[in-house]
Amino acid sequence: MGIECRLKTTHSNFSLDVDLSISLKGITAIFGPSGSGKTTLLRALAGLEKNNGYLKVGDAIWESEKHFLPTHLRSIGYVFQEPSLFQHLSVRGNIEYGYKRSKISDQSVMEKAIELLQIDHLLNRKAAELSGGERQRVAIARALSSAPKILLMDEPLASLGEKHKKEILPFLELLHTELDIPIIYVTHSVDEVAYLADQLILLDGGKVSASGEIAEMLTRLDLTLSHGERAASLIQAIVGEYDENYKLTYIDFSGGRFTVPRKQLSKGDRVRIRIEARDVSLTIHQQSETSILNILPVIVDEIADEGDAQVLVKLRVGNDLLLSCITRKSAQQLDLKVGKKLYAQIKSVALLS
Amino acid sequence: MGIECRLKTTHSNFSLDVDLSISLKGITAIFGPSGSGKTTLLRALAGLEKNNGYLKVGDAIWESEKHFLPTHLRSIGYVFQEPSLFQHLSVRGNIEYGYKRSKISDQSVMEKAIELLQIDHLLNRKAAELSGGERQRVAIARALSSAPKILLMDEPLASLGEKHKKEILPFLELLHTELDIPIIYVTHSVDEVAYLADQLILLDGGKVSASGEIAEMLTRLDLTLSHGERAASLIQAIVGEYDENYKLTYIDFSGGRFTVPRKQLSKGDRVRIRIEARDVSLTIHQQSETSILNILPVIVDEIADEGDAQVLVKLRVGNDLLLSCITRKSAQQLDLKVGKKLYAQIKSVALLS
Amino acid sequence: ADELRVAVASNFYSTIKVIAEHFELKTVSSSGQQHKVILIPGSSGKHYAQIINGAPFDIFFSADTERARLLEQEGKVDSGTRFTYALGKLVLWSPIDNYVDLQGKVLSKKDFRYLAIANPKLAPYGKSAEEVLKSLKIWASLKGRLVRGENIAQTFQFVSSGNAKLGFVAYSQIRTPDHTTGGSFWEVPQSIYRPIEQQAVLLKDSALAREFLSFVKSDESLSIIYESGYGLP
Amino acid sequence: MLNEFDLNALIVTLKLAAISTVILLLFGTPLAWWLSRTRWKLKALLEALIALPLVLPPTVLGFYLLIALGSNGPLGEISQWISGQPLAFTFAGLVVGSVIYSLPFVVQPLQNAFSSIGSRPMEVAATLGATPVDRFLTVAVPLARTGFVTAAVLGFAHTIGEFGVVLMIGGNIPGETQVLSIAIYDHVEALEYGNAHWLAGGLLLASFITLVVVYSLNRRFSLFKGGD
Amino acid sequence: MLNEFDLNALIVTLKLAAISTVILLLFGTPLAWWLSRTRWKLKALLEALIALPLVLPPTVLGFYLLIALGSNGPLGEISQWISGQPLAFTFAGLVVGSVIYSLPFVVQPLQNAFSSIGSRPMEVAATLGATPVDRFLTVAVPLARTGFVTAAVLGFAHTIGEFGVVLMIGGNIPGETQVLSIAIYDHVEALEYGNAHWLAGGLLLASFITLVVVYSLNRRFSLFKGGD
Ligand SMILES: Nc1ncnc2c1ncn2[C@@H]1O[C@H](COP(=O)(O)OP(=O)(O)OP(=O)(O)O)[C@@H](O)[C@H]1O
Ligand SMILES: Nc1ncnc2c1ncn2[C@@H]1O[C@H](COP(=O)(O)OP(=O)(O)OP(=O)(O)O)[C@@H](O)[C@H]1O
Ligand SMILES: [Mg+2]
Ligand SMILES: [Mg+2]
Repeated sequence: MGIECRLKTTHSNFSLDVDLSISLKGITAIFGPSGSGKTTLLRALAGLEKNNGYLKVGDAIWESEKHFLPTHLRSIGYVFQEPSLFQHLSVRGNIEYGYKRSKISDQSVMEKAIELLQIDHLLNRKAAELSGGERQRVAIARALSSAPKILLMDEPLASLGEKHKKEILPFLELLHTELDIPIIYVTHSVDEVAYLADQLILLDGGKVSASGEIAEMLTRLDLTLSHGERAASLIQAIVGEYDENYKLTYIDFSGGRFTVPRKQLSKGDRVRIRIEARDVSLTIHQQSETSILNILPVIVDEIADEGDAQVLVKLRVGNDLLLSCITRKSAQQLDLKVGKKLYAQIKSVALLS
Repeated sequence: MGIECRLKTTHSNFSLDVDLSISLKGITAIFGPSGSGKTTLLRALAGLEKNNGYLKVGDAIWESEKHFLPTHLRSIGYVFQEPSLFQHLSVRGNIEYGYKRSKISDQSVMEKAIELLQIDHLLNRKAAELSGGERQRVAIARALSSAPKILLMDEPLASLGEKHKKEILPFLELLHTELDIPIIYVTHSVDEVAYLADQLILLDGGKVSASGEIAEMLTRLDLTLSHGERAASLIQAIVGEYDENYKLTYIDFSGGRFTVPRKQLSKGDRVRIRIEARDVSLTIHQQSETSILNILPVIVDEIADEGDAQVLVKLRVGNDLLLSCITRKSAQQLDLKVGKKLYAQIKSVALLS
Repeated sequence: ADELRVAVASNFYSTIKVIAEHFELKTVSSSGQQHKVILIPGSSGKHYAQIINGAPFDIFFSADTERARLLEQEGKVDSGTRFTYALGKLVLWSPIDNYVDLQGKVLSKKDFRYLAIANPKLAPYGKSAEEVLKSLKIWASLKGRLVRGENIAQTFQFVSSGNAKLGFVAYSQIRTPDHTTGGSFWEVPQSIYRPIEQQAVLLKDSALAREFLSFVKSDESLSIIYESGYGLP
Repeated sequence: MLNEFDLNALIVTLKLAAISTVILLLFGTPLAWWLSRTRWKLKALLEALIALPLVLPPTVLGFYLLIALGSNGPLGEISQWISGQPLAFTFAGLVVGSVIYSLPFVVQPLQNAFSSIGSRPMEVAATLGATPVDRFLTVAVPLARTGFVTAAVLGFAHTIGEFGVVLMIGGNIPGETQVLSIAIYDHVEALEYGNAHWLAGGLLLASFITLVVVYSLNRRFSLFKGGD
Repeated sequence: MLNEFDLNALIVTLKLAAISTVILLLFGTPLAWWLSRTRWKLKALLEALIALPLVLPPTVLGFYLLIALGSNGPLGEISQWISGQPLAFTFAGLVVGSVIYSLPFVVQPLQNAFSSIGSRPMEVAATLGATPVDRFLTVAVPLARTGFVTAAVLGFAHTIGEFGVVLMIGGNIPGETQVLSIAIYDHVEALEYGNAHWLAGGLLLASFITLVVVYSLNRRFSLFKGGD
């Protein structure tokens, strides 16, 4: 089950030309610089942009030479880059617009969305009487209310603060795990990519420059994603024991065990762990008397330059990969080489879901 | 020189009621959750929102009981939360609109803005033919073109990717250092606050919940800013020597010296350093054989809970403050107490300007 | 050269146009300068309202006697100048050949959907048509088939466009100096209606105006009037 | 005072204005919508054609309609063929005339209103599963509300005041084609100024009250729009 | 063929339509702008008042204007006092009548166009240092362009086709107040159908070409707008 698409769309000075297959399991992030065609691609998938191409979603052919399934039959939810609320309807009217047109009678997703997006107190307002972030949250709820089969989201969280982001992200996660709604998600934020994405498509100048599994994409040293301040690696892991005393949870993965502050998790849950490259320091010997709890034995897999003064080290730990960004000076002092065994001190571990 | 304001503005379900003085030196960030009144405050400063109050900017009284200086006489630049380009003008027409109405004949700021915002290739486009990020960049250039005395920016970078953000932020910095244009800046991003802000105003429910110097605000354990994933401290420092061998720069501050990857800086430059709480680990003894270069002696100043399992430690280093976020377990192992002397290992240091 | 503004009932417009042309030519030859007669056609009710409100007309050729008389009563007229300049003749006309018989019996056959008349309230020709139908005692039975034109010109259009099969129009409309319109007609005998007296008044005295009025009364004009299908006073 | 004829005329007038307005909106709405969306090369021709009847004096337009509707005219033959009788001098004929004459007053405000909506709201509605007709009715129409008010007011008022066309093709048949405007006109022409003042005054007052109500309601609702 | 009177009428007509349209736009634009922005409680009354002349048959409206503007009327006396002659039966009087009668066709499309701009573009212009007049001219007016086209077309065309008011208060004086619409009408009344067809046909053709050009230009420019 997936999306097969070969799409060509042309604006006056720009043309999008992609040949992609997107898995319909989980969340696919589309990432790329401003003007690279992310919105254009999303619009093309929604049928809002005419193009000559082929688009197959699951078993259904949405576009081919002779055939063009119009937008309203595509069973999608679309969060536009600008909130685009209906000005003639109240917030409630906006949200219920899609619900009323869907064949579902179950309001629970809609109600859950309203609760989680914290817009219950706004329901009777007019669309024009909202703040920027409120508008965006209403737009997200509206897109969900029609119980779409696929959700297309164009930078839905850009105008929201950390607090709301933190509350909405798990909800989006839930949508695809519990309701099995795949999401195609445009974002500028590496954080959001790491948090949500299962697959990643990199767009540049209207072309796909790379695509693949998220963990692999994040640690590919030839892509820009693995460079820069927010470079990080992802590890799939399983929740293990819980330390009542220190309120810590142990998380097991192929290369050992992490210790993290307690989260609402039960033993056996599958979780995703994000480790930023700059949070990983390297030592030759295992150190004690440190506030760092997570120390793992690793093997150097690949080394690449990160600017003049730093190097990016890809490390193998069990079957998983870690990135570490350290200064060239340290690298020399540690005498780094591919294959060398070291200890990685991991200052901070983000448990994503 | 500063802004004195006592403003009261009421929407149907919301009222903004602030009594503030804002320094006109540097960049003041306004930070607060969605719906807290940030946009309303900015609009009130611009004269776009009628209100009963008092507003004095520098020596000029903009609003008092009897007097209301209309917006077009306020000599401000305003970047709206939505780009709001003039649809009837080209990109060039939009940008030049303000320039033509200013008394300046110097196009250099405008040209510099166009170059830095990378919109030169868009100048002849129609406003409707731009991507979301392109629109926002044009809106920023437009606000600058009138050579305003104060710049009001409402989440100007929210819709931009890392790459553009990284290029625009130093430019905004430049505006206030070189052109002496103070900026009042609404944002949701702690990163942007830390990068830019000299002063910080926290808004909540239409009221100012705290305001002050940025370094102090960030490390005040009673505010939410110092909690959460992105908690960090700021340190003012001076560029010292340069290590040609390892391409490293040394940076001196009241508590010692940092080693950072080389930047385009010359000796004696004042810089700002940001250190995230989770990048700071604590040890009892000074460790060697580690990739961490920055190890500083510190004294525990204050300890606060961070969730169940973690603690936030405020550390004194010289005259500056550091935050460290560690697990409660580590804290116990290290036997943390106020006044205790330790070593802080700083994994990563961000040089802001 | 002087100008003369003459308000004239629409139905008399094409006739007086010929008279005015003759008059202009004549004044050129007699006095050496070309005077101008400016004709202003319109309904008499409208002209009346305009004159009451100060319209700059010199002479008014009404379609009836009433408006002229009213103006005289209100002192808008040079006293003693009111006179009848033509008698309108009513005909029952249809553009269809041999449809209207010479006795008007076609009216009683009623094989038409619409009979057009001018609005009796507004146009003297309408009033006369009503009189005719009443004296033929078919007024009531024809009521459902009547369509009424605002004026006699419109009534003519109803018929000539074929929307009404026949109608009471002015003889002057189907008979102009140049030609006679086709179709068939019945010239209604003067015994069953009073011919329509059309009167004129002098509004603003001037030598030229008086000259024009006497020219209208001259034989030359009278023959034009007669040629145009009017009876002579 | 209102005599029987005037009362009849009032009823015919209201019927004519109401029916014409409904037809104008029914025809004008899809036409205006299409004009506001199409990129058809010859669109300007059609737009010009719709505005064209305006430049002719109504009586002259009526005159040509009369010819067209007449037994030899093209429309007359068609209608004769369909309904067995010509359109002239019938209420239906008046409706045809009024619709042609008032079309630009309805189409143009609607077209402008539809254009200013932009494509975004319709796109949003499509992504929410609304069919083209559904989204037209639930999004485009309410967003163009002020355009509809203008179109309906201009169309209705203009039909009430219209007179030349009606005069020409109506035949002034009481109870059928005699409308108020002609009744007032007749009073003026017949120098019955008293009656004319009465009728005109009443018409003005009634219209004024209606218009005030319409505009107030429009404004009440428009508070829902506002903002940016 | 075009005789001397017809030519005169053509000139008077174009002059009247042009002057009236200019005056209508000059008066209508600020009025429409004000109506689109004000929150005045009694706004609906004014809006109704503007639309009111529409419901009267033009000749009847003309009749009342004649009374008001004539030598005994209040406006007539004022103008008599100022210029030494009443307004009725003068070209200036025609302009007054046309302006009153065509006002709603100009004000309503403009008001709608201004309303649909919203307040944001004006706010932006203010922050960029544009004075109210400046931003009105450089932002509101260009953004309301389609409204202006509609207003001008309806106003101009309606004045050309207008006839009842002009006939009443103008007095149909050739070279002064006889306009083309009346000339055509007179030809029709005088059964001079040939002249009528010629004049009407020419008027239609010229108007059609003008309208096509206007709409094409409007469309060319409107490509600048579009999008969301
Ligand atoms: N026109 C209006 N009418 C009524 N309430 C309004 C209006 N505009 C804003 N509000 C309300 O005022 C409050 C403050 O709005 P404001 O736009 O200042 O928030 P904000 O801090 O800028 O939020 P955001 O980060 O989401 O943009 C919000 O609760 C909003 O719902
Ligand atoms: N209507 C249009 N006409 C012409 N060019 C357009 C149009 N819309 C978009 N473009 C151009 O197409 C390119 C891709 O636009 P798109 O909106 O897909 O970018 P994006 O990746 O979504 O960027 P952003 O992150 O800034 O939203 C841009 O260069 C833009 O200028
Ligand atoms: Mg985009
Ligand atoms: Mg805001």
